[in-house]
Amino acid sequence: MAEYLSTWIVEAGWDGWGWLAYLLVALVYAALLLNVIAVGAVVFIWMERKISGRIQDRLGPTRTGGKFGWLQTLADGIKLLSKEDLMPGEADSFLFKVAPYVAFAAGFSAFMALPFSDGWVALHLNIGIFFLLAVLGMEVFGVLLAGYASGSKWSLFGAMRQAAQTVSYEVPLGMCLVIPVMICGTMDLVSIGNQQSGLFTNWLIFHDPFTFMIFWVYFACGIASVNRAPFDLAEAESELVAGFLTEYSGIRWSLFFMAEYGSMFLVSGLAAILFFGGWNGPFPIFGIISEATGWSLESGVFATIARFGGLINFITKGVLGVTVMIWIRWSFPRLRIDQVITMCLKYCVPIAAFCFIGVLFWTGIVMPNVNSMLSIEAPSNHEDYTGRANIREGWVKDVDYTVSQHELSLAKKAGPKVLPEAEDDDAQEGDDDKKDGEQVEGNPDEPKVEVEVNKAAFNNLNNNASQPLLAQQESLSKKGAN
Amino acid sequence: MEWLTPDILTEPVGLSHFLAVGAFLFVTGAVCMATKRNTLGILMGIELVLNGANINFVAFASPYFREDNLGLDGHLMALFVIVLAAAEAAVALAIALNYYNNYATIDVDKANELKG
Amino acid sequence: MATAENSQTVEFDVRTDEMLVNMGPQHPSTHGVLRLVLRTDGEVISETTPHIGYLHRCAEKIGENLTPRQWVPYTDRMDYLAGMNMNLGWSLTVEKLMKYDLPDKARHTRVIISELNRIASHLVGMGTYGLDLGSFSPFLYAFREREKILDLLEDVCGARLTYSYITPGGMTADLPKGWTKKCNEFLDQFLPVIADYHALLTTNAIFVKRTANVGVMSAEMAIDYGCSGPVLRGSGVDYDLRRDGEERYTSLYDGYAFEVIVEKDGHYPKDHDYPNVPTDAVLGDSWHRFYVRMLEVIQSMDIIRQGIDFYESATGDWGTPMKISTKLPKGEAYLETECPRGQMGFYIVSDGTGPIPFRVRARSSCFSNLSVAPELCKGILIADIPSIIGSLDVVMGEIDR
Amino acid sequence: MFLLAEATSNAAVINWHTVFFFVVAALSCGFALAMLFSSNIVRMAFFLVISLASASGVIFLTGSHFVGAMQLMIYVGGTVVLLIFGVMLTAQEAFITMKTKAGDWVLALIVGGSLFALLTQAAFSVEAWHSTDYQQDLVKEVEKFNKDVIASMQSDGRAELDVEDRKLTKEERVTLSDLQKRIRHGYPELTGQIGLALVGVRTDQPSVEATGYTGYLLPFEIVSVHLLVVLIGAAYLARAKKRSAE
Repeated sequence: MAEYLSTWIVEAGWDGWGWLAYLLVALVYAALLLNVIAVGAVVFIWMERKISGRIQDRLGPTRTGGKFGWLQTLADGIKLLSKEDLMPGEADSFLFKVAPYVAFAAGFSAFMALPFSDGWVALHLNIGIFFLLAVLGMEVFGVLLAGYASGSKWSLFGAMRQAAQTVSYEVPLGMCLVIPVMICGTMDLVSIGNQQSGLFTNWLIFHDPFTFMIFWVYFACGIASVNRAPFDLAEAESELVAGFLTEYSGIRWSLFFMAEYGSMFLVSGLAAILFFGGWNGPFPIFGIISEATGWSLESGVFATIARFGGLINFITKGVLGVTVMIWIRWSFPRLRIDQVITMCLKYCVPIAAFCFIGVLFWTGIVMPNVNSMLSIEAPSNHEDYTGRANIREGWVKDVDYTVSQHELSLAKKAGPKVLPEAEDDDAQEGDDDKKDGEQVEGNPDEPKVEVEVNKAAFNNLNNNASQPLLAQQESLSKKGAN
Repeated sequence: MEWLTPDILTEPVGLSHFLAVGAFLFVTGAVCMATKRNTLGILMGIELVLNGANINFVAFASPYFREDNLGLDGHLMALFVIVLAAAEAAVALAIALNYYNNYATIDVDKANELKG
Repeated sequence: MATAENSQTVEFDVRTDEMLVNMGPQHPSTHGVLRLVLRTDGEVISETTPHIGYLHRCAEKIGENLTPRQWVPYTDRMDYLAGMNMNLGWSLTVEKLMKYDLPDKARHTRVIISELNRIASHLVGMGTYGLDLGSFSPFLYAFREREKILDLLEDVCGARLTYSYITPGGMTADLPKGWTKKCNEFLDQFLPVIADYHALLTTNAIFVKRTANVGVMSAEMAIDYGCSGPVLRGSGVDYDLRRDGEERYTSLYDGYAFEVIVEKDGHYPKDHDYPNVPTDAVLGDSWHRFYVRMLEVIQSMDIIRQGIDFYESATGDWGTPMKISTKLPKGEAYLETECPRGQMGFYIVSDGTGPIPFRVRARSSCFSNLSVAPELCKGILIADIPSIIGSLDVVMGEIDR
Repeated sequence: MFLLAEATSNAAVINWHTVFFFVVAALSCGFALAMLFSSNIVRMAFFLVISLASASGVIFLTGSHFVGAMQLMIYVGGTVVLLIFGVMLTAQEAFITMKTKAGDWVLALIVGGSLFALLTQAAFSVEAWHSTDYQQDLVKEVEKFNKDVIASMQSDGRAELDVEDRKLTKEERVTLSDLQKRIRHGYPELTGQIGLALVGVRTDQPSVEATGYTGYLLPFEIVSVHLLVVLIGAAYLARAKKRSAE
């Protein structure tokens, strides 16, 4: 998109303004992601109120915005905006003001590396899961600063609890995340998701009994790390009034909540990618259609539709996870701080370690899994589908896939059928590229455009950057070949 | 239109820029260590110093800047530095804690006797 | 785990400052306006001092300026969760002074109504206890059922909280027609709901973790501090005024079959129907206090069923409420009754000169129960404070009067 | 619209790598300075966190994602603990600020400033380090590769086969995958290589096959043991002590 825009801008004669395109695209990306948190939080808060209402034998919001109170959260938000922004006299004013933004920014930046569908990720990192874990742990800063800066003893208690809890739970959480990484042989979330395509038996939770076990540990640790009941000790309202939130009001308070609901979705989304196949549905509908019709799943309109379907899959799974969290919150009492830490160190860590070794042996001695007992071979919407995820070196897999793609395009280009068409190059350029399934924009003759595109790839703005670049190179080399 | 695209933003940055950042962090850390009287402040200075050194390692390891880069060695060295910094921080904090227990302060200037 | 034993062995831990923390009077889990001054070292509490008096309304002094009949509404406002029981205690005391004997029908009405109110009160105790421990839903489940009881009580006297129904000499009115049927219907549908409460709280693993072995109070200690009611019985002391009280009070329960809810040899009466005592619960801890209340709800339901049978076959009228101007005989009377929160005593002295008593005093059960708190809240974590205070189930209106 | 005439003549394009470098570098250095001049220990820790996080951004820009994430995780995450200690040990008013003498400041700043000047001078003294041709080189490499492959395909008739039949030679495959990775990730993926090097296999130097050459296995083991020792030692130092009554 950035390439397209910048090319367009340059073609329109606005030379020197090419950077504007990148800025616009960056803004669009940021707005999209911000919306995931903001709209997500609005929806989740409404959902929480509705679900808790139903759990507690009452209706929940019913008035604002029609029968189901759709707009209740929005109304709450407006109310919060109009609240007086209070700050205690004892507070450290700078840290008090900055703390909500720190918490929010940490929760927000984690979404950068979270893929929403195959390849639909703002920042495609090959260490995505590691990055997520690191950023997720930073949310505690906001809480800690809020607690300290409030100048209230209850806030300080809440902050210290939160710090102890988060620091402890990073250990089992990290161990839980290592297991899918070990099975898939990569830390790239997109790749982990794609390796689980096919039938639902291919999902990692059904990989072996240990992954099944570790999912529950992961989910418990996830709840603890995002500070939800029964681990919501930092804001335990019956003990600490409201913990680190005691002195906050208005929009700053709601920022903390947006961060909390954002991380809830993050944790359940991560669970969906790591254990429930991510954007792959239980049945590879798009894979079957693709096999039947021959429509490409790599690029083109059908691929976009398939990815959109994947997006819906993924969001459904994430929302389900959030729903379970809400359900748990309204059913259980709260643990005590020592019990929370005990659970982490005495139960979660050993279980995670045990499962780690278990998975290692299970895959090492190639025990059967559900998938291998099935006689059907599910069609996949990915060419690198091998029937089951297994311990393997990620980059080997990656190489095979990318190379095969490139070979195809090169062979097409070098093939006798293609050559005559390429001779009347400039006029046919567009059609030619569409045949290849690559979207090439702009005039490849202009060297500056090409450099710009390269920079896009270089800056890693998005993972698709390579495709236009390749296309550019192909067009160039075509000329060279002629 | 020159003002839209100043040279400083169109030229790719080189190794020197990264080294300068590393040097800045290093010096800031060192000054921090020298001026702070607070045990924890000194510890933070050390973190900055190590961080500056790390940036140097990683910059030298990057193929963006040099053909004959450090490669894996630079990365691994940086990793070891990070790990050792974590270990060092743990021990230093334990010492600070003990010190605080004994002197009821974390002002290093007050530590003028060896007896615990 | 920083229980009492641990915190004593760790004598030279990190040198941290002790903090004085005010818990209350505006705090979500101090049940009104109790103020606890906590001296804490980190999360561990070294000293707890309850401060009371934020709800003091001079009820006793007012009683010395009103006739006993006029003072009945003031008793409602003492333990506002169990107004009927308070009315009953005061009425019986005045009747004792006046040596007035109730007709049979009034006796059974009083039993039914006060036991019904006991259930309502325990439901609040249970629900808010869940709330104290961070579980919100049981609270609303409890209030849903309590609303039904309040509907029944409203049918009887027109009020939902401050009833003033039982008065010296009888009641303000007889039970309305068809009320007993409605009451029975309520009891029938209420019984299965209790299983939900057990599932949500009593047997919930987290709940047990939070309450078992927390705030353990030995039988001796409970007796020494003058605890009463479920708090006393939760420590294993077999004492219930409905059985062991003064004759004027126990005679209300003549002919009723009920067992005192107290643990004997590791078992509660009829506990085979209900969840077993978890292994880590110790007699006298928060869990037992809570469990006694839960069993008392069922016991009260039994008593109500019996009472309805008695009521329907009883003859006579529903008593003659004392007139406002009735002159009190010279003398004094003190009577304790078993209220939901313990033994509530009323004391009345009359110099025989008119309808207004010379002295009125009330012995509050919650006051004694709360007096244990500083002892129990030593060396525990902050999170245990709601657990202990909640299990004592104090009502500040009664303590401050 | 009057800009149009000029615009066509100007072919310079903003280099985003440079822009982001300056942003994160400014953040990192600025907050490091803020930390230096702040006297409240908790604020110092906060500034340090932001400085370290931005420094991890600098590391990301050198292409070493793994080290960058590691920095975020361990350095920044570890600073939480520093922060907690800061709060814990400075709960008393008297310790929140500790003033440094003006003389100390002057001395430290002079020495520090000259050290910085020296280091920067050294860094910028090498002409070849000023800027990089990495992008242009990459583009040229890709061009050359495509040209070569298509030429050789046409010469030995490989293109006449079915396009589904993949026929790159082994050398070409290796070169291609390397190029593609550099385009996609801006840098060869090193995470796996780092992991392998830590367990003793150097995939980047397959030629070294000397006996006893195990990559970084030994340092890795030493660091592990070191961490264990530190764990025990720190727990020992900070443990609750039972002393006789003083």
